[in-house]
Amino acid sequence: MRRRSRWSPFEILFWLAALLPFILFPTYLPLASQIAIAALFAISVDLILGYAGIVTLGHAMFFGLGAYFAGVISVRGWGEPISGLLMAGLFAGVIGYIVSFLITRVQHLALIMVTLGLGFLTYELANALPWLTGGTDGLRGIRTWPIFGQFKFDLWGYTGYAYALAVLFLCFLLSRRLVNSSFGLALRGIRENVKRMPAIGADHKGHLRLIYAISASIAGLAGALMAQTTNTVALDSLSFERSADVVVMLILGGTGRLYGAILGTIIFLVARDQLAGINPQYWYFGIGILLMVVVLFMPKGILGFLARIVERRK
Amino acid sequence: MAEPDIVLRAEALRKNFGKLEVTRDVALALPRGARHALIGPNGAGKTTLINLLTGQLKPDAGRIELEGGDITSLAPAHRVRRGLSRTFQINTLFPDLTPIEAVTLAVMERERTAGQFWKRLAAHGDAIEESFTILSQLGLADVATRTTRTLPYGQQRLLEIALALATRPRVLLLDEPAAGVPKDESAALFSVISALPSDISVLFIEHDMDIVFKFATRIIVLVGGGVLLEADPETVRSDPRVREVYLGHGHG
Amino acid sequence: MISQIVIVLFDGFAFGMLLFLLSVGLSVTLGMMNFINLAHGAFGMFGGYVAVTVMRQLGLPFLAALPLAFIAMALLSILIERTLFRRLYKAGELNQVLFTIGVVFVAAAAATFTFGTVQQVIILPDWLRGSAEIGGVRFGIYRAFIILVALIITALLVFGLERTRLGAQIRAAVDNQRMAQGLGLDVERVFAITFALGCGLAGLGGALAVEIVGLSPSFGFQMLVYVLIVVSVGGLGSISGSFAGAALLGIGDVAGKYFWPEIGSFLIYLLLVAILLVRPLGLFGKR
Amino acid sequence: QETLKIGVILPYSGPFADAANQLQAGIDLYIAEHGDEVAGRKIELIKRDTGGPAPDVARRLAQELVVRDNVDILAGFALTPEALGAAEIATEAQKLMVVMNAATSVVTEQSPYIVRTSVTIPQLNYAFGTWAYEQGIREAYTLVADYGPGIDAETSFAKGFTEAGGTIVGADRTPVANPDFSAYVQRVADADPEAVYIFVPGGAQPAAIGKALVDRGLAPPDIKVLGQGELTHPEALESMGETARGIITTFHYTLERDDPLNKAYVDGYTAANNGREPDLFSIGGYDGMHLIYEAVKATNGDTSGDALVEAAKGMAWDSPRGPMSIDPETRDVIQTVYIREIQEVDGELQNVIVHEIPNVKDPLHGAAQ
Amino acid sequence: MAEPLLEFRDVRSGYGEAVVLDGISFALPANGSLALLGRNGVGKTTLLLTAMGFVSVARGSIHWRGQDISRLAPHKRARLGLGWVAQERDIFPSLSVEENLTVIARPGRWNLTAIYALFPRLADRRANMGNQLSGGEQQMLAIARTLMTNPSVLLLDEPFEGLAPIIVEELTGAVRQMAADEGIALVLVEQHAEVALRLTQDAIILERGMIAHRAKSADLLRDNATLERYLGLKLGA
Ligand SMILES: Nc1ncnc2c1ncn2[C@@H]1O[C@H](COP(=O)(O)OP(=O)(O)OP(=O)(O)O)[C@@H](O)[C@H]1O
Ligand SMILES: Nc1ncnc2c1ncn2[C@@H]1O[C@H](COP(=O)(O)OP(=O)(O)OP(=O)(O)O)[C@@H](O)[C@H]1O
Ligand SMILES: [Mg+2]
Ligand SMILES: [Mg+2]
Repeated sequence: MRRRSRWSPFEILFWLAALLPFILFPTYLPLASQIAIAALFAISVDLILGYAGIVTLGHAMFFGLGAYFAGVISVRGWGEPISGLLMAGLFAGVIGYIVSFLITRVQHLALIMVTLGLGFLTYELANALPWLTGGTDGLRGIRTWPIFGQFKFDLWGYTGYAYALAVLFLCFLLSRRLVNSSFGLALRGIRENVKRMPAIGADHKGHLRLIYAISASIAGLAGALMAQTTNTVALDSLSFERSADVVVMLILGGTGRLYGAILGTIIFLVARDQLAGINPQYWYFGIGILLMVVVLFMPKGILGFLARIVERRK
Repeated sequence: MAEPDIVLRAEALRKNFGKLEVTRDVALALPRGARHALIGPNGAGKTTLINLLTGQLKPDAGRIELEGGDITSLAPAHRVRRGLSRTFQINTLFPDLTPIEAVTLAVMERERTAGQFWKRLAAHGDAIEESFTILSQLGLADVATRTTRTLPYGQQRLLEIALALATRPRVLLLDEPAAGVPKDESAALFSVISALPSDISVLFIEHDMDIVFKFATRIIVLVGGGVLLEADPETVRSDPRVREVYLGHGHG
Repeated sequence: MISQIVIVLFDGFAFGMLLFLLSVGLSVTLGMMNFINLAHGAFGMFGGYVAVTVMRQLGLPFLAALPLAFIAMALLSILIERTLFRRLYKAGELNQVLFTIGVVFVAAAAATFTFGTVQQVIILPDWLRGSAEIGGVRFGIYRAFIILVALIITALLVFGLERTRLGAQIRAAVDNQRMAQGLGLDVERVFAITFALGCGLAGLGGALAVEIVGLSPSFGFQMLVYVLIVVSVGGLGSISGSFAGAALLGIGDVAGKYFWPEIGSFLIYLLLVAILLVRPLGLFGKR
Repeated sequence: QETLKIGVILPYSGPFADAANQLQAGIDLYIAEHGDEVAGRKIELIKRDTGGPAPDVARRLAQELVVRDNVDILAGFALTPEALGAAEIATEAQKLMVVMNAATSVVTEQSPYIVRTSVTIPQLNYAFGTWAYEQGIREAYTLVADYGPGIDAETSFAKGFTEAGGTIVGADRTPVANPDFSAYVQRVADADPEAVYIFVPGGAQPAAIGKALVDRGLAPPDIKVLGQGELTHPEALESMGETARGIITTFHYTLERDDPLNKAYVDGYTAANNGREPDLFSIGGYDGMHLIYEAVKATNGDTSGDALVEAAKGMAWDSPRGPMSIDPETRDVIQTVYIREIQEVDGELQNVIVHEIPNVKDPLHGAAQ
Repeated sequence: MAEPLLEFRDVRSGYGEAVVLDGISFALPANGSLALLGRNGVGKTTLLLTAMGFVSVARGSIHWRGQDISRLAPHKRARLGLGWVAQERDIFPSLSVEENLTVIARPGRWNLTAIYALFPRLADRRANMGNQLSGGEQQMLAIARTLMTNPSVLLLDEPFEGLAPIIVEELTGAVRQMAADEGIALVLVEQHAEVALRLTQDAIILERGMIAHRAKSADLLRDNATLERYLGLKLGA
């Protein structure tokens, strides 16, 4: 039990490598920050899907709520990024907590479909309130102030990536601690056998509500990051496609491992960027093949596959 | 007659599945420190009765009391916290957790520390200690860090009991704890059960009469959803009705 | 007022039946086989393309194109099931999700490559066009046709799957493949047949839907959500559930839009969430 | 000699792939016809896919095109949110940004470097509303898709119509992804208006709503059916068949418009695209390229954003769609609005121009200030 | 001599690399009956799984009425007449009791009427879903379901687990009668050696995947020393 929480050399290497884009590929910084944001979103889904077994097809709901919250306060005159970010995360978390009362009532397909339905309802709600959200055209006039009043968001994306990476790292630390805590163990218990939980006196619904709210909050942070680093928010931030994509990235990397969420995001978005660069029209053919190959040959996701190789070497 | 110290009491419990009356007007009183057996034909409603007592099922009528308090409409988890624990007829474990993890989880749920997401698991040293003690007590210390799904069946049955013990029960309901365990091992398992602290009351279901007669101090016979007889082993063994519907002619 | 209610009910039922036809195949593969086939819409899409192509290129009549769409997709699915999908039955649901989404991507690319991105059009025979007036109410003829087809399919399936041994055998094979084999059931064959049936129905549904919802390479994605809604509301493993669920959703949606057009776009999702919160297993669900 | 790099940002995949393809085909046709060299510089297109309405992706792509690929010009932009997302980059990088489709009024206001060569929805519908009143229509019901463009269409048509003196007797909005119109059409039938105005996105919906109307007996001549041009695009016409007869639409481009320039364009386009005919997206891309070519010629190869925008302001030319120009103040397109009616010509139903309103500006730009 | 019904010839089998059974040979005549005894984990279940084809034969061969079936798919073996009752019962939860019985039934002496006469409890519960049965009822259903395929040989893996003593009594009676009346052959895996030996003619004791002892059941029943050595049991205690 102790083993799990120690930092391995791989992890340290990984986070150092995350700094490389600053020096080696500065022209890829915008992509890198988009990946960091998506990875944060994927981590939020991993917390509920990978660790608590809540499959969701509607998590963009919280991503979008966070994004709109940060965007709207900026449009209304408060463009300070860090406080905006925190408020957006809090907002998404509160909504997440409220929604969790519905979520914990259902399981399996019904659960997936309720998350999907709530996601669509939120999307339609945003569409129905153009005075607040800008409707289909998206929110106009977001201006994010420099971070600490010092660092302007620049065209190259230095500030954007640094900001996104810092938030990702902090949330990762929090999530890592969470999954290695007693609460993380309780979540694994729920995933392994919900039916047994009440019989050991566990308030598993309470656990589920808590993790759902935390996850929603992190998703909201990711959304707010997107709003702040790109100054754009539109309905797509709430869309079913975004909900589905994040699940795809997560499974691709491997669920139930935080690095799986990050790795899956990197592979998916880089593959997509490269394939689309080669052929903007048919890139998803390549993505489709990638997904199929991963399932056939790496049933535990790419990270699970790598972990097995490392284990064999030992 | 002086009323013994009753820990768990059920009155006029009733449960129907559609037209089928699975539990009819069952009354039950389990004294402190009891080692009672619950026997009866297949489908008599034994598992159902345990499900009612522990809250997995809601009774259609009747009342359940634990240590004098009404728990009839309490959720299962709350009953467990009040000291009413059970094991399952078919293993209901956490296949990918290790025994030490599973038992620690149960301990922390009891201590209400399982929700502390900011604290490292390793920092809950007391809970880990305690669960290791429980596992040792059941002879599971050696396999404490193996994945549950790879354990032999008999040890999984023991883990069922370990999980129940981790909740610090005052009443323990065991549903065929030795099912699927080879004969020589099942006797060992029951020795462990009967050696539990004397303030824990135990009610177990079992079809192996050698074991029942050896370990039970009192036997409740359930037939067709109702209590046919509650008596000491000798009386039950020689009761013609029990022979007729349950024992057959093999056990004389 | 009466005539308005009649027509709203009729239109809603017809819309529901369209949803039913699109999703009934999935309630076979997902509901009965427990196989999460998100590529269901992709089979529907190719079914649509088959119908469009045989009518355009070969000049076959609509009524001949429908069974051809069914057969073509059934055959295609047997090929795919034998080579790919069969490896996934035990792979866990998330892997099924990922794999079949991969299939959707590949299918969409293949369709774009072969047929282009343009909207495809089906030219219905004259006798299916327009509307007929009965008692002062005008009923769309194609809508009536959809209802008819849906009723026939439901009858065939309920009779063929829920009332016969085949249906029980499918469920047995899904519940416990090893035990079913041990009793003498040719599980592979049962699965192949079921899969072919599900995908054939997807193809048929796709072909029938072109006239109303159109057809382009993104059909597979667009239909997925509706199809999942119907299956979950109906309840897994129940054809009659899907039928009832689809009818309820269709009527609810159309009636809702008619009486409260302001919340038109929320309706189907509100219904979905409300029904599932009250009946998590769906209307007729057993599992 | 340096190449002239144009970064094209479009949703090449996803639900709007067809629009992107048609727009791209327009671009390609122009280059094919006019050579890939202008003012001594070789044209290089760098295409980037957004995959759907995805403003953050569009913005990132624009950013990358600027910093990594060093493009001189940003172009494409089929969808309004994507154009809005990238606008800031055009401003910061000081690059000309040619919007070849996105049709919300505000787009050009987002950056002084944006020029639009397509159309705006108010441009088409405000004038249309006025015209409808002039035709003697006094009462209309509006039925539009419930999203930005639909709402723009509803407001501007209603504005033109009511300002002229007409009355809107009912207004419904249909969900954007709406497979079934029966409920809404029944509401229109209940109201029994003189005319119904319809705006739905292209694709499958025009035919669906057209047929739903006819099923309820809501067809010309009993009721006037008005709409924006997408309603009667070629595939929709084919699917609706006879039932389309008499539908009146407003548009900036008409395939069948009898004009030598247009004829050459249509022939060239169909030849290059397997018989597929050009549509509104194609013409936006085609004219967008025209603007780029002419601007670069005018600046003699200077590709700084300021120089190109200056050159674009006030530019006027004859397009296959008809005469058009760029408003020097708003950098938006000024063009002829055509009112067309579905009529039978040589045994085939097609859009026949019944009225032309020349030099129409977007009516909202003034209002916003 | 007539062809044996089921014959193992020097069979080796196991899971992946792990060899669980080795050098297993026996022949079961057309109306013979065989008790398979041995401690936990010696490979009794594996032997039945090998007979059914769920565990593949690494060496040696399996014959059915003289025909080599070592490579035959499990469902084909079942159709030849092997009737297997799994240790874990494996009821189909989403089928009703009656569907469980009829889903893969084959015609013969055992039909619903006969089954319901043998297990009246199942008749009462016929409309219940498989997972709504009590543990013992599931065990009855598992046996009944296999009988419905009218097999020529029954392979029973600890069939009496979780059954009330009186049911065990009835069931053993029924099994004995089947053997006598219909000549159904029997392979019985059982923890309770006494019960098993009383029901069968021949017995095999497995140890570490090999056959450690063969005897007539009646003789073994009296051979306390052997039983105690291999099974750790004292009968009649
Ligand atoms: N969910 C249910 N729906 C309908 N009937 C049920 C349900 N659960 C149990 N039953 C029926 O109730 C009766 C009692 O079942 P229960 O499991 O309590 O029996 P039991 O006494 O534990 O038997 P066993 O000794 O075989 O385990 C059985 O006949 C069973 O079929
Ligand atoms: N799926 C499997 N993979 C690997 N090893 C297995 C598997 N199943 C069983 N084994 C191993 O094979 C050996 C024989 O197991 P088997 O189940 O045949 O024993 P058994 O005699 O039936 O025991 P029991 O009396 O407990 O039922 C055991 O050591 C077991 O660990
Ligand atoms: Mg029981
Ligand atoms: Mg065994």
